[in-house]
Amino acid sequence: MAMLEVKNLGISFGGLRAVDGFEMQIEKGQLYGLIGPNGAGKTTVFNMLTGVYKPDDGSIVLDGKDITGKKTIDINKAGIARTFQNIRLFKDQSVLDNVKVGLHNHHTYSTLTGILRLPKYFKVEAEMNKKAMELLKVFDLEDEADYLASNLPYGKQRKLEIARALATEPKLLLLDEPAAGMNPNETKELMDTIRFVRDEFDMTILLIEHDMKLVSGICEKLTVLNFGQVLASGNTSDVLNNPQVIKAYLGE
Amino acid sequence: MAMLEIKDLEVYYGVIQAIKGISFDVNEGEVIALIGANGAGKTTTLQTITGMLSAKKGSILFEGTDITKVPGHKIVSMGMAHVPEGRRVFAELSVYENLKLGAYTRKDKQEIAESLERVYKSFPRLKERKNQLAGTLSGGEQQMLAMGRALMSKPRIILMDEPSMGLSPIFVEEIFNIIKEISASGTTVLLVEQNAKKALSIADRAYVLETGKIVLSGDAKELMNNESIKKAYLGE
Amino acid sequence: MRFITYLINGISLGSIYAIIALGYTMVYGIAKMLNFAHGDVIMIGCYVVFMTMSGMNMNPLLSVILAVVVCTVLGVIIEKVAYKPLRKASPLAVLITAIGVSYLLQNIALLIFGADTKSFSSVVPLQNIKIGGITITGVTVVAVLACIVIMIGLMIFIKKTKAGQAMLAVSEDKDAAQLMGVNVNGTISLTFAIGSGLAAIAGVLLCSAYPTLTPYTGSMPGIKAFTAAVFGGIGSIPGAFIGGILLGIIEILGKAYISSQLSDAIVFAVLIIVLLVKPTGILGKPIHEKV
Amino acid sequence: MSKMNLKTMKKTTKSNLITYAMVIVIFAVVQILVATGSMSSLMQGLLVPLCTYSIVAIGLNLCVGYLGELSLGHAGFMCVGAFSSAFFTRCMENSSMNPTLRFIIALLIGTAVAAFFGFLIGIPVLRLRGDYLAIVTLAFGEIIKNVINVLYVGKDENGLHFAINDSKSLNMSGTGEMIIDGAKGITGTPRQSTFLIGVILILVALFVVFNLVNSRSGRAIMAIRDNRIAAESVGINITKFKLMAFTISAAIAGAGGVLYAHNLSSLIAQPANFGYNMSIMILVFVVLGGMGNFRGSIIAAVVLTMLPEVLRGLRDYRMLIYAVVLIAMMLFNWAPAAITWRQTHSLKNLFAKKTKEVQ
Amino acid sequence: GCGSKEAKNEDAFYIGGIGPVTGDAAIYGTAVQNGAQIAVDEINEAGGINGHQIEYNFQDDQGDPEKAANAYNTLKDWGMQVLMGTVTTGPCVSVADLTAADNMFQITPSASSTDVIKNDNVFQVCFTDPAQGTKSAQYIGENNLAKKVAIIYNSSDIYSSGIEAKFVEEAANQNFEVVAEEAFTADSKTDFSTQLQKAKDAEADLVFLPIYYTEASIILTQADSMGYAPTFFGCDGMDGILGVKNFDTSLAEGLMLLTPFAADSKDEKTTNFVSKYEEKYKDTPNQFAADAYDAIYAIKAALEEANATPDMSASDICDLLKDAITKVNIDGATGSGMTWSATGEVNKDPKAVVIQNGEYVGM
Ligand SMILES: Nc1ncnc2c1ncn2[C@@H]1O[C@H](COP(=O)(O)OP(=O)(O)OP(=O)(O)O)[C@@H](O)[C@H]1O
Ligand SMILES: Nc1ncnc2c1ncn2[C@@H]1O[C@H](COP(=O)(O)OP(=O)(O)OP(=O)(O)O)[C@@H](O)[C@H]1O
Ligand SMILES: [Mg+2]
Ligand SMILES: [Mg+2]
Repeated sequence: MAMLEVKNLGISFGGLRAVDGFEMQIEKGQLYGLIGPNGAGKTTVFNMLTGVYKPDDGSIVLDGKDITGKKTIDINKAGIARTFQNIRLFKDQSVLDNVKVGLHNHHTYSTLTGILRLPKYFKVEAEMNKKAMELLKVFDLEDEADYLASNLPYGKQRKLEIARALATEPKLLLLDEPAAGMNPNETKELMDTIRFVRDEFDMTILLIEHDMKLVSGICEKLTVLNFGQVLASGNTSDVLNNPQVIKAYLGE
Repeated sequence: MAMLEIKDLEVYYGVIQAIKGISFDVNEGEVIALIGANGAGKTTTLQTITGMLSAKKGSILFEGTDITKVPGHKIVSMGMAHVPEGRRVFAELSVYENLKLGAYTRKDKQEIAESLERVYKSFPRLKERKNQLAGTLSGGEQQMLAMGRALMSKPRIILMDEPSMGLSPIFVEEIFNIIKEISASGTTVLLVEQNAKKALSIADRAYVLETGKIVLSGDAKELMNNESIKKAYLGE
Repeated sequence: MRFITYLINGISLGSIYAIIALGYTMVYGIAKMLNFAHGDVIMIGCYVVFMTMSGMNMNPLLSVILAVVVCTVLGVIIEKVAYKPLRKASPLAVLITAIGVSYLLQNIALLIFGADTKSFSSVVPLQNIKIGGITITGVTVVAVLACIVIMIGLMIFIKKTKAGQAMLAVSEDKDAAQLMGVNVNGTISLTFAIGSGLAAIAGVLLCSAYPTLTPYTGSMPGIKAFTAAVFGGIGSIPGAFIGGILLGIIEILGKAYISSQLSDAIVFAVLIIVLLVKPTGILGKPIHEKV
Repeated sequence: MSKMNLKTMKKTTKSNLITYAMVIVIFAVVQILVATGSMSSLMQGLLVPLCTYSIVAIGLNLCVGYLGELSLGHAGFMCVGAFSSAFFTRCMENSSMNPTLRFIIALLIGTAVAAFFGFLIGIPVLRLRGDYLAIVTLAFGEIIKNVINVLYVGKDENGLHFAINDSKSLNMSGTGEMIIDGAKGITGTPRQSTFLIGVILILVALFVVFNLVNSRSGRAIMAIRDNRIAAESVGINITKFKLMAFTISAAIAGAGGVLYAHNLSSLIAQPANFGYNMSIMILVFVVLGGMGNFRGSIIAAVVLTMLPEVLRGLRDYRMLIYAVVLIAMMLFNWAPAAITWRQTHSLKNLFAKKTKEVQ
Repeated sequence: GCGSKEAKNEDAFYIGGIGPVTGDAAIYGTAVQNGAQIAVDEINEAGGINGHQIEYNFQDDQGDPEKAANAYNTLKDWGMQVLMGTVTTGPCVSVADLTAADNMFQITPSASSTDVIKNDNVFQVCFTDPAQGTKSAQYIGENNLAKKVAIIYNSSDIYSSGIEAKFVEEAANQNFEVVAEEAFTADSKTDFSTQLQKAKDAEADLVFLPIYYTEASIILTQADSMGYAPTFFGCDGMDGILGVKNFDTSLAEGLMLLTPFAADSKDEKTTNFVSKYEEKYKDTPNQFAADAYDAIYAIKAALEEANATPDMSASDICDLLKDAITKVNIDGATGSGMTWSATGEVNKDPKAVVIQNGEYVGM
C-alpha cells in the first residue's frame, strides 16, 4: 500500500476553489515533486496535509491511517513533518535548540524531572544533544550549533528547517520550495542533501519547487497542479515533456 | 553624469559591518545587475540607497543630488522605486489598495488609472484578485504584487531585490521580459538576483559583491563568460 | 421607564468611554502601541479648560479649542521625545515608556495644580431635555453626538483620504510604507496629534458630565476606555464606539440590577466572557496568517 | 557530544550560577551590614519588599520573556496568594501549630491558590493573542480586587462564615472574630517574612525558572513564543505548555504575595498595591531588566523599588524625577540608537546583556 | 529638613509625619502635611515646647501600607521621636504595628478605624468610624430628619465602609428605615447616576454620604441635574466641600454634616488656624488639616505634661506620653476640651452643621 493516499481533496476560500479533486499516491521511499504555476494551490495542499487547513472534502490516508482533518500536532505525531515556504524558525533559540524542539516527542521526560534535574534529565538531554548534533552534521550545520537561528544566512536557515522537521522522525517529509533564494551552487548542494536524507533516513519526501534543475534532478515522480486541479501526474521525464505542462508551467 | 552614483559606501548593523566601502554607478537607461552569494550585502546596499538603512560613511548621489541623508520617503518621490526583499506587501489590505499605495506620491488620477491598467496587463492574476487581501495570496502572487506596486509610482529608476524568487519557470521568463520592457520604456533598473544567468543575460553591466566588497565588475556579457563567475554563480 | 433612565445613563457614560477609546484605538491601530499616557493627556486637557474658563473667564468654545491645541501639541511632543527613539524596539518597551510618561504628566499636574479637587463647570450650555419622566442632560446629548461624528469622521478620514491610507500602510509595515513614499514619522505624528486632540475633547466632556478634576482624573477612564477598545476589537474604529457604549451600559445596568458593590467585577467579567466567545473583540478582524 | 555543544551548556549554566551567586553575595553583604549596625532602618525595612518584587518579577518574566504573552494581572495573582495565605495564618493563629510550620503551609497554600487561578485564567490564554490576553489578565486582577473588597469572612466556634457585601449577614456569635473584613482586608497577620526567607524564595524561584527554561518543556514554551505554527508542526501541544508556563508564572507571583502578606500587619486590596498599576510596575521591572533575563528582573526590581525611597530627599519632586529617570532608563536600554552607541562604546551594562543577544 | 544628612539639632523634638502627598489620596495627605506645619510654625515661633524647638519632617506614603512602612523607617533614620500619622487607615495599621514594636508614640490625625488604636501607643484625633456611624444614625433618628434613608458609600474604602456598617447597625434602633445601600469603588467613582436613581426610586428623603467630599461634590451635582433633592447628610470626610475650587456651593445648600470642624466657625482657635492656612497655602483648610493641627498641639501638650526633653529616646518619650496624653485637655480647631482615653480614642463633641448661604451653620 502507498505511504500517502490522497483522494478527491478540495478546499475553498470564500468563492475561490483553491484546490479541487486533488489526487496523489506516494510510495514509501519515493522522492516526489509537486509543481505548478503560482497560486495553483500547492502550498494549500501542504496545509491540508499537515492540518493547518481542514479540507472541505476528500480524504488523506497516511500509512493506512486516515488523518483527514486532524490537528497539526496529531498529524505530526502520525508522521508528517514539513518546512514552510516562508521560513519559520524559532528565531530566538539556538540552532541546536531548534533541532531539540523537533526531538520533543521522541525523547521525553516530565517537566518536574526537568525542574528537579533528576538523573533522567541528564540522560535524555545527552541523548537529545547527540541526536541533534548528528542531524546538524548531515546538514553541515554543526559548527553553528550555538548560533541564534536568526543569525544564520538564508540558505542555512532553510537547511535547519529541514533538520528540525527530520528530528520529529516523520514517515513523510514535506518541503515547500526548499531552494528558493539559493544560488545555483547552493541548490546543487541542497539536492545532494535531500538525496542523502532520503537514503540515509529511509525517508519519503514530497517537495514543492519552481527550480526545474532541482525537480528534474532529484524527483522520481511529479504531480502538476493548475488552478487547483491536477494537470498531469507520473514519471518526472514524462510529465516534464507533457505539452500541457510545458504550456501552463514550463514555457517555451 | 551617472544617474545613481555610490561612493565608498559603508553600512553597519550595530557593530557588524555589512558593506565595506563600495562604489559603483548606474547610468540612465541601463540595466545593472548586482550579484553575489547569500549574505554578500546586496539587500543591504539596496536598502541603504532607498533610505531604509543609513550609511555610516560614503555618499549616494541621485541625479547629482546627495541623498545619503535624505529621508526615505523623499527619495521615493524623487523617482526611485524599490521592490523589497521578502515582498513586504500590506497583508491586511486588498491587492487594489496595495497598488493604490504604490502611487502614493502621485497626484494625477488619470495617470494613476493608466498605470493601474498597465500593471493589470502585465500581471493579469492581480486583476483577477484585486479585492483579495494581499496576505492570502500565494507566494508568487505576492511577488507579482510587490513588483506591480513599485511600478505604480512610475519611477525613473527601479531597484529590484530578487524579483524572480518563488516564481514558476514560465513566469520567471515573463518577469524578465517585463524588466526588459520597463527598461525599454526608459526606466533605469538596478537588479539583484540569485538567478545570475538570467540577470546577466538582460543586464548591460554587472557588479559582483562578496562579503560587503565589490570584487568584479564589467560588461554583463563578458562576465557571463568569466570562468570564476561561471563557477561561483552560474552553477556550471 | 426606570430601565430607560438607566440605559440613558449608560449611554451617556459609554459615549465618553467611546470617545476616549477612539483615541486609544487610533493610536494603537496605527502606531501599534498601547499609549497608557492617553488618559493623562485627557487630564491635561481638562486643566487647560479649567484654568482658562474659571481662571480667566474665557469663552467655553475658545477654551475647548485651546485645550485641543495644547493636547495636540503635547501628544506630538511626547511622541517625538519618548516614543520615536523606540520605533524599532520591542512594543513592550514603548508601553513601559508610555507608563513613564503617564507618571510624568500626573506628577507635573500635581506640582502645578496641586492635589486638591477642582470642580469643573460644564462647558455645555444646553439645558436638560425632559421627555415624560426621563431627563437627558445636555452633556449626554453632546457626548453622544460628538462620539458619532468623530467615529464617522475618522472612518471617512482613514478610508478616503491619502493620509488615512498612509496610516493604514504605516500600521502594517513601516519600512514598506516608506518605500511607497509615505512619511512614516509624519504619519505617526499626525496619528498622535489626532488621538491627543480627541483626548482633549473627551476630557472636556468627561469633566462636564462628572465634574471633578484631579491629577489622577484621567487614569481610570483611560483604562476603562482601553478595555472598551479591546472589547470592541482593538484597532477597529466602529469597534471602539460600540465597545465604549456597551461598557457604559453594562457598568450602569450591572450597578442597577445586580450589585453596586461588584460593578467593576461585573464589567470585567462580561469582558472576559465576550473575549472567550469572540477572541478578537466584537468587531475585531481575525488575524490572517497565511502559512 | 561536540565541543560546541558543551560550550553552549556551559554558557547558560555559568550565567545561571552568576545569578545565584549574586543573590547569595548580596544576602551575605546585607547580613554583615545589619550585624555591624551600618544599615539604615529604611534599608532594613525595604529588604523584604525587594525580595517580594524580585520574586513576582521573576514569575512575570517567565510569562512575558519566555511564553511571550503580556500579562497585566500579576498583581492579581500576588493578591490571591497574599490573601489566601494570610487567611490561613489568621485562622490558625490561635491553634497550637508551630509558627514556622504554619508559615510553610501558608506559603504552599498561597502558591497553590495563585497557581489555581493562573490555571483558570490560562484557559482564555489559549484562545487569545497579544493585547487581548493583556486585557483579560488586567480584568482578572481588577475582579479579584473588587471581590476581596466586599468579601467578609468571620470565624467563631461554629466554624467559618462567609458573606458578600456586609459583615452583618455573617451571623456570627458574639465571640466571633473577623478574618477578612471587606475593605479593611486582613489585619494583624503576624509579620513572619524575613530577608532570609525572601532570599531563599528568590533562589527557589530562580531554580525553578532556570531549570524549566533549560529543559524540554522550556524549549517547547519558547518555541511557541517564537513561532506558534512551526511549533505545532513539530508536534508541540500548544495548550499544555502555554497553560503550564502561565500557571508556574502565577504560582511564583503567588509566593511573592505570601511574602508580602506576612510582612505587613495590614493587608488590603487597593489600586496602589494590587491594582493594574502594580501589575504594570512589575512589567516595568521585567522589561527594563530585559525580557527573558531573570537576573535583570531582580536588578530592575531592586533598583526601581529603591529609587523612590532614595529620592525621598527631593520631597515634592521625587515622583516627578522618578518618572523622568524611568523614561530615561527605558530610552537608554532599548532605543536602537542607544544600543548601538553602547555597543560601539563597549559599555558593559548589566541591563543590556540580553537585549544585545536578541538583536 | 530632609533626611539624615543634616546635622542633628540636639535641642529639638523630632516629630515625623506620614501621609499620601502623591497618588489618589494626595489631597488628604497634603492637607495634613500643611495643617501640621502651621502648628509647628506657631509653636516654634512661640518658643517651642518647654523651650525646645520642633523639627518636623513629613514623608509620603502614597496611601499604601508598604510605602508607609518605608516612610516610617525613613523617619526613624532621621531621628524621629514622635509620629504624627498616618493619614489613611490601611497604612496606619501597618505603621502602628511597627511603632508598637519600636515603642514609638503615635498619634494619627485622621485614620479612623478601631484597628489603628489596638496598641496602647497609638492615639487618634478624629472620631472612630463606629462612633461616627452610630452617632450619625442617632442624630438623624433623634432629630426626625428622615423616614427613609439611602446610603451611598465607597465599598473599597475602609473609612467609608466602616461607618456604613455601623450606621446600618444603629439604624435598626432608630425610627427611620434604610431603603437603599449603594456602593461605589475607587475604580468607578465618577458616575453616581445609578446610585442616585436607586435612592430616588426608593423614595429616600435623606441620603447619607459617609464619604469624602471629592466624590460628594459629583453626587450633589448629579442629583441636582436629575432633579433629586433629598437632604444630604455627611460625616467628617464631607468637610472641605465648600473649599472645592469652582464648586457651585449653592448645590450644597442644606447639606448636613456631623463634624468636629467647620472652617467657618467663629471661635478663635478656628479663625486663627483658618486665616493662617489660607494665607500660607492659598486654600481653605479642611477637616484633615485641622486634625493634624490639633494633633501637633496634642503632642505638645503631652510632652509638656510629661516634662519630656529632646535628649530622651523615642521609647522613653513614648512611655511618658502614653500616660501624659490621657491627662491633657486641649482646645483645638476640631473641638474644645479634647481629652484622650487610654484606649487611644479622643473625646470631643461632634458638631452637627448645616450649610446655609454657602456657610457652615451650627445646628
Ligand atoms: N487563506 C486564504 N484565503 C484566501 N485565498 C487563499 C488563502 N490561501 C490561499 N489562497 C489562494 O489560493 C490559491 C492557492 O494558493 P497557494 O499558496 O496554495 O499557491 P501555491 O501553489 O503555493 O503558489 P506559489 O507557487 O506562488 O507559492 C492562491 O490563489 C491564493 O491566493
Ligand atoms: N538586521 C540585521 N542585523 C544584523 N546583521 C544583518 C542584518 N541583516 C543583514 N545582516 C548581515 O549583513 C550581511 C549582508 O546581508 P544582506 O541581506 O544584505 O545580504 P544579501 O546579499 O542580500 O543576501 P541574500 O542573498 O541572502 O539576500 C549578512 O552577513 C547578514 O548576516
Ligand atoms: Mg506556495
Ligand atoms: Mg538579500
